[in-house]
Amino acid sequence: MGLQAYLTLAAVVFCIGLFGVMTRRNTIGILLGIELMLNSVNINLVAFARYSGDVTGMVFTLFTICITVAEAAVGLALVILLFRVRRTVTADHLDLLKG
Amino acid sequence: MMAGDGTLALAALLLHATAFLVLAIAAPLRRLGRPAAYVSILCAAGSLAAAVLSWRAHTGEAISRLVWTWLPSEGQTLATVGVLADADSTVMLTLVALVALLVQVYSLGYLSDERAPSLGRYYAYQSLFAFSMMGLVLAPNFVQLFICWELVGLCSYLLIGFWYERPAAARAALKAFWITKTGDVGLLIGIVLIWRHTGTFDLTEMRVLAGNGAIPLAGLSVMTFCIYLGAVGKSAQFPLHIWLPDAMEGPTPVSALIHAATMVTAGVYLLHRTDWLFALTPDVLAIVVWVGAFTALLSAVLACVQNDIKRVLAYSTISQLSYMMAAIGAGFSGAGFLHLLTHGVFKALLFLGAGAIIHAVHSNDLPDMGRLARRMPQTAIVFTVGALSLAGLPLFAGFLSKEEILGAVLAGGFAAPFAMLVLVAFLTAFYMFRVVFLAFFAAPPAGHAGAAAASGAPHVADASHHASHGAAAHEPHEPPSSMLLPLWVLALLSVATGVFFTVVHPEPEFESPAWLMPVGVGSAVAGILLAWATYQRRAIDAASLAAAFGPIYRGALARFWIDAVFERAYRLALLGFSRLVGWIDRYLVDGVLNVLSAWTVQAGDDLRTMQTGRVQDYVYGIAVGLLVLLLWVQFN
Amino acid sequence: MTFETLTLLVPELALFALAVVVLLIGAVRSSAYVGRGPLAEVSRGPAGWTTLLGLGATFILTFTVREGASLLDGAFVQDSLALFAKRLFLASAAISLLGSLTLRTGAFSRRSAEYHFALVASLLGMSVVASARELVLLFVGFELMSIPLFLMTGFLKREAVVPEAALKFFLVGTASSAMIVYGMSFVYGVAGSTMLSDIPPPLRDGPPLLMLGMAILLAGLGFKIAAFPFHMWAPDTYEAASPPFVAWLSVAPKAAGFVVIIRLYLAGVGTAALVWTPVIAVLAGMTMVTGNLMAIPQRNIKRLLAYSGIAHIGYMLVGLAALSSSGVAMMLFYLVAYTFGNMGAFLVVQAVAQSEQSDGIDAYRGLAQRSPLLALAMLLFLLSLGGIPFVAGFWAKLYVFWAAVERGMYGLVFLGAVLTVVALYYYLLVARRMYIDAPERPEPVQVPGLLGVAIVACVIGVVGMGLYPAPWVTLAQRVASTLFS
Amino acid sequence: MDRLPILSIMTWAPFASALVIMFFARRRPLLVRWTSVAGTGVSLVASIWVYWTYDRVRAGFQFQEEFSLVPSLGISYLAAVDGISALMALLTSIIIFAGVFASWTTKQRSQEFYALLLVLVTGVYGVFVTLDLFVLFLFYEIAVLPMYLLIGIWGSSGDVRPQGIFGWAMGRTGVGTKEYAAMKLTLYLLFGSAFILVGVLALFVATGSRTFSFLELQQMRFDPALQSWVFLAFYVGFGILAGIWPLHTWSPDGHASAPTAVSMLHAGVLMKLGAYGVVRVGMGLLPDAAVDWAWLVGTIGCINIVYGALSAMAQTDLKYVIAYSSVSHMGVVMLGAATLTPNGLNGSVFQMFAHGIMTGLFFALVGLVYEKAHSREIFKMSGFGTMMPGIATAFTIGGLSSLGLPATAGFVAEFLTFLGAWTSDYRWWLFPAVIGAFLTSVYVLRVAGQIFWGPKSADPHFQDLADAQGPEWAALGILVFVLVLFGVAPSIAIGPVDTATGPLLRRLIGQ
Repeated sequence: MGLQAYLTLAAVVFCIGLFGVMTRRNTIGILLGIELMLNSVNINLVAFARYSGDVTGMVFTLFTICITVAEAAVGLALVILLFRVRRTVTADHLDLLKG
Repeated sequence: MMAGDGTLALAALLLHATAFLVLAIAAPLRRLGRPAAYVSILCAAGSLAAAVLSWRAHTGEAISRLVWTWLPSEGQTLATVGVLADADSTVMLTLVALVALLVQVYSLGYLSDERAPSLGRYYAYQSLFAFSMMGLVLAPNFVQLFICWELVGLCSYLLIGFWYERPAAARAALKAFWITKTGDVGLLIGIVLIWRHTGTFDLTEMRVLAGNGAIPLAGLSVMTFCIYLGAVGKSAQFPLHIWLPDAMEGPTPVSALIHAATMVTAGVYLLHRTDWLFALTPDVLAIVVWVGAFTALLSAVLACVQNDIKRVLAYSTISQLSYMMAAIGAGFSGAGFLHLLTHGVFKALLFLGAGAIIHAVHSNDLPDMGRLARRMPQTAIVFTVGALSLAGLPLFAGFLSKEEILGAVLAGGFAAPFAMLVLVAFLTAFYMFRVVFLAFFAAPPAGHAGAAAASGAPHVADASHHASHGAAAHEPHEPPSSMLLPLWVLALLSVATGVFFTVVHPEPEFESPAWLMPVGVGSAVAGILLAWATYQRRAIDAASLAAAFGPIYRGALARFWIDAVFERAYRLALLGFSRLVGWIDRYLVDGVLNVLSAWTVQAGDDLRTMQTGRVQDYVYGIAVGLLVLLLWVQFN
Repeated sequence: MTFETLTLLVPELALFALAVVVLLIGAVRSSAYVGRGPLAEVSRGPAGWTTLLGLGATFILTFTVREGASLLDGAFVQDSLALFAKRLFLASAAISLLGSLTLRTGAFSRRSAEYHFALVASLLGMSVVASARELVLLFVGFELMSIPLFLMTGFLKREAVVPEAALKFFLVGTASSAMIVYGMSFVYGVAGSTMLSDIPPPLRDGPPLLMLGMAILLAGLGFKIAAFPFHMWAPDTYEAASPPFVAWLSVAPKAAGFVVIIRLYLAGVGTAALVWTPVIAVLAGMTMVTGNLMAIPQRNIKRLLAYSGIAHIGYMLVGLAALSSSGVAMMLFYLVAYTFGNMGAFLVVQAVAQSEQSDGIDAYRGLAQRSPLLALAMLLFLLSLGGIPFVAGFWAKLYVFWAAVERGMYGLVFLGAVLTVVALYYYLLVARRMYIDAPERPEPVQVPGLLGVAIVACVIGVVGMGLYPAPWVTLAQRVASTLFS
Repeated sequence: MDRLPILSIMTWAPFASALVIMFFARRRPLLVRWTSVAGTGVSLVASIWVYWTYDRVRAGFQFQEEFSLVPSLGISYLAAVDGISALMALLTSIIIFAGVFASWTTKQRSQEFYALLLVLVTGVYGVFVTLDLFVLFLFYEIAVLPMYLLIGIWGSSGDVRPQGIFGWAMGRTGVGTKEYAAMKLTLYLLFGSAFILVGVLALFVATGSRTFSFLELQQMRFDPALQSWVFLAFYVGFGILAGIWPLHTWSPDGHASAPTAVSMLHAGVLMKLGAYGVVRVGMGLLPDAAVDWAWLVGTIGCINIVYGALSAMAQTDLKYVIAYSSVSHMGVVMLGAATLTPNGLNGSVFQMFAHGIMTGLFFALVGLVYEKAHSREIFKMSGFGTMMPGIATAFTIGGLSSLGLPATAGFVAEFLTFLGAWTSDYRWWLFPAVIGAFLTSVYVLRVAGQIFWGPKSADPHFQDLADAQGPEWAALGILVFVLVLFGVAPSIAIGPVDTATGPLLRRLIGQ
């Protein structure tokens, strides 16, 4: 029962994240959604590790957290860059490139 | 001992081929004109000599056959070429060689004003024609026969359209080719069918098979009918006779050679050559008789209303060819063949005589002529000889052969066709002597000064051609000796043949009743008398005579609308249908292709709208992809 | 860590060292040396030249590695596939560098160290990915590969579209990274281990959770290789970034993605792999169709090449869908052929863009009369991409189809073959501009020397493979056979 | 190899001269032309030599050359000719040799033109002499692709307007322009090659991925189901190039837009390549399917004959008439092959040759007329015969051959096909075939009559037009000579062809 619950929680968080990515109009909001998705992974990994008694999952989680941070940094940098050039951070305005 | 008749016949054939090749390849020589003509005439003379020798060398029923493989198949021989010299082919060969030579000589004078390159071209065509015609005559099998059959058709096309700058000539050439080609479709099918039926193309082998009764009769009628179709086209039988009058757009010597003496008789010759085959299918032969008799009558009627001297002769040719056909259909092809030979001589004479008149008056139209006998007595004499021969009076060439045909048709048991043919005999004499009287003896009608140099619209072939040089000296005169000589030769031959046959009456293949000859001669004489009364004495008014036959007269003036029907069929059915197919191809078949490609391009354009440029839609895409993948995992 | 371990890691270590050096050059070279002549050329881009030399050295060093060795209990292998992929990464990076070294546009000369550092870092990530047989390593490698790519895309930041492209690439890329790692978490959970070698045993029963994880992973990997419907980032990114970079971007990360797909779904899995055949086949078909169709209406050559590149991924997936040794081999061959053809095309785009200031197809009008050799090179690349005999692409397509026919996938092969015709349509439209249309200006297009060298290298590759494919085929077959033995 | 690799010399000589032209003849137009003459001349001599010395008694494949290309896949360069391919190679040589002369006056970018043309012809030779299916496919593509540039650069646009219910689509695709024609032709033919590729791969895999060699494949008897669909793939694939209905529409547009030498080569030789493919690869390797599908091949052939002829009759553009006549004549080729009889097959192969020569002649003439009068509108031209008697004569001879007049090559071909049709299982095929020949006589002579015969046109554009000159005579002379020679003495061609069709048929129906 236990693992199932964690997995479900993770799935819900993942879906919320994905939903956020798809619906937030602000790029920062989208970034937050992605963070949620990544965090759901952490829940999964830790839960699996806990129930199988294997530490690898925990280690994996640490790596994921680090990388998430790096990604957030790059993401925010790009958002700032975008704001400087285009004076907007609204995702819908990013449609110069299409077709 | 001299060479065999086959070799001689081959020599006759190849001499013309040589002349053609020399003229075709040696373009500078051809462009010189007269020298080219001399080469051709020289070869023609040699050819005549060889042909005569071959004819004389031939004895009895012997058959001399020389063949070479032409088409191999599966390592065997499929078709051969060569010569088949027998009694009929050698005598026909002689006729062809003779008329060809005479016409070539005659043309020297007749076409003396032609530009040199053009003259060279003319003689090249003439040589090619003579070669092809001889090849046809000597053909040992159906393949060579068909080859030469088509080649003479080609020469006919080329020579009718010789003055191709004139629209009428160009049109007539096409018409002739297409109409005869229609018949040739039948002939070709017939040949293919009979090959499959008997396993051979070879006439000799096939004849042996036929003699042994080894040819199955089932379906044979279709085959012989198809072969007969070829003859219908070539020998101008109804309804494919319409090309021959138009073919008169060619130079008159051409008409004499191709459209009177030789090529048009190829159909008759073909049926005569294969009479043993047709004998197996009496139903087809009956068709031959009926069509022949009908065509003879039809064209004789048409001949009566023509004003163009060459057209009169053209319709008379059709009529005479139909005579021969009728005899063959009646089962006595010998009679038809005999008429073919005599007709060849006197019809060539008539055409060449007509050419002399046209040469003199620069018009083809009878009203432009009149009292020409005074100015050109020699022409008048020979032309009258020809007319008498055609009318079939005793002591002239056509007499015996015509009697034989009438007898043959009667003996074959075809009473109605016989009656029609007798009527034709009457009409023949009438229209021929209408020409003779109008041209040579009667006074020209008011308003026509005798010669047509001043006539407003010279619309007919030779006339307009000669008008260019005739304007200065419009006084009619005797033609030069190069033209007179052939005329006299032919006239003498006509008489000689006539006398010969009157004296040495050959044994007919059938019994004719005693009243036959009087009826035949009588109808001819009646015709002559009627013509004399109408056109010379003017005792009977021509207009009221025409009025007496109201509908027929009007129909004849419109050629019984047959040409119009063909014209419509060509324009509306063929061209119209082709335009429909062309439209379908362009806008439907190709249209579908264009639609497919346009759709492809459109699909690309439509798919582009998927690429909105909004990043969240891209994530959407990924999400949907993911969802589909998950569903697949779920349900797999 | 023994010395032997280090020798196995030589390429990665070299790349790491190179990255450090380049970073140092960037830090030191704050006062720009301004001058003329060849010295100035070198001094203006010491980072670039250093990187180029370093890549060359690394490429040579890859041959010192003992093939087939493994480290860390098999978590990191230097098998022939890994080495093959690494050489491909390095060679394509070098060709791309040749093209970008001559770029004069602002940022490239001022901040070249940053650019080249990012490039080397990404290469390092790819190298790790190519060798990783462990999930954590794989994920870290992926991120090391991807994050610099986002930065490099946004490198020419002053143009309005560049940050947009970079951000799009980033957002979609990160989202799919999240998917990858989410999928990995399930795989780990079911297999109980992060080692790839531990996946096949449970796979035989096909537990739903594992299949779920693998499917999510596949979606993430689909993004890396830009397969439909995960491809949408590609055209936008390609359009905005500089052509030499795009040339590399269109090749190397995708190769890395394919390596991972092969390792995860095929190698050592046995017949259980066949489960994925329909998925990959459908993916291949859809990718070919959309890529080719969407390329048709493009008026920008970079977008056109982007969509055509997507289509090519579809063709490679056809080879993969065969899920056989020969299929993999043919896909690898295709990858090499595609590398030469696609990179060459982008380098020509670079040359024309530099001269004409335009990426439009119309800029190619009359190129054959202005610069016949450049036009010929472009024609060869396009024909190779189109799959015409005597240039590499033909064999590539043929082999891929052959592999698929062996599996009896006639439908897919037929679809691919027909779509080749569609592809030729838009390639020929470019050829038409170059050869049929009249030039607007008579003067030839200026091609910088190094760029010319790069183009010639690609021409040699395309024509060489086209005329004599046998060694490449042998190589690809050898690489593939080691996976399936 | 102890003797000269004559087939390779024949195949690669044009390619070598193309290289010479590309690298050494920049801005030297005369050198370009004479190099082309030399290259194609070598091929011509080689093909005549091959044809002449071909051992008819021994028959089979001769002059064999072989070396391995990709051993792991069983691909090798395997060149050899039998009676059929020797004749086809001869045809190619004649057409290209004449074509070089016919396009002598090309002014714009002649260096590239000749180079591409020669590359193209190498592909054609390659297809005819190679016996390795894979290499055959390679050459096939080479023979198709240069066409795009050749038509696109040197072609001329037609006068077709988008109309009809599919007008919108035609407007989108750009109907009527040379670029459209070039693209249509190239893509259509490559579309066909996609079918061929799939078929070839299927056969290859069926051998256990061992060999592409025709000789080895011939020894195998494939599974009937496989045969059936592979034959269809080959029929469609090669058939597109042979112009089978309804996949023929690339031909009129393409041929009408192409420059003279390209039309000559394409209609004269490349379409034969399609028919050759059906006969050699389709019927040669898949005997059971060939028998099963004969009804389809023959029936479509009949449609081609009549439909092509009627379409040709409806055209007003001279080049379109000739192009549609090709569609019609290729129907005879396909019909002959479908009869599965010795005569039909001989006729089919002979028609490939005859039609190649005659259509080459036609396109050469149309090119000349266009060059001098700058018009292709049939019903605007009239009476050119007086100004250009040579061209007029040659056109008439070509036309006569086209309508199957005896003493030209066209007759022999059609006659044999008719014989074959009547002895085949579907006798009624004879009638469309004969009617097609008749229709041909209508439209060909109508066109010839309109343009060349009849009164001289009063149009000021059409005065003082020159006849053919210098090198153009060479082109016309060669073609007319061959046309008549093979018509008068068909056994020159039928002899070797017969040695090849016999064994083929025995495989098909003999047992």
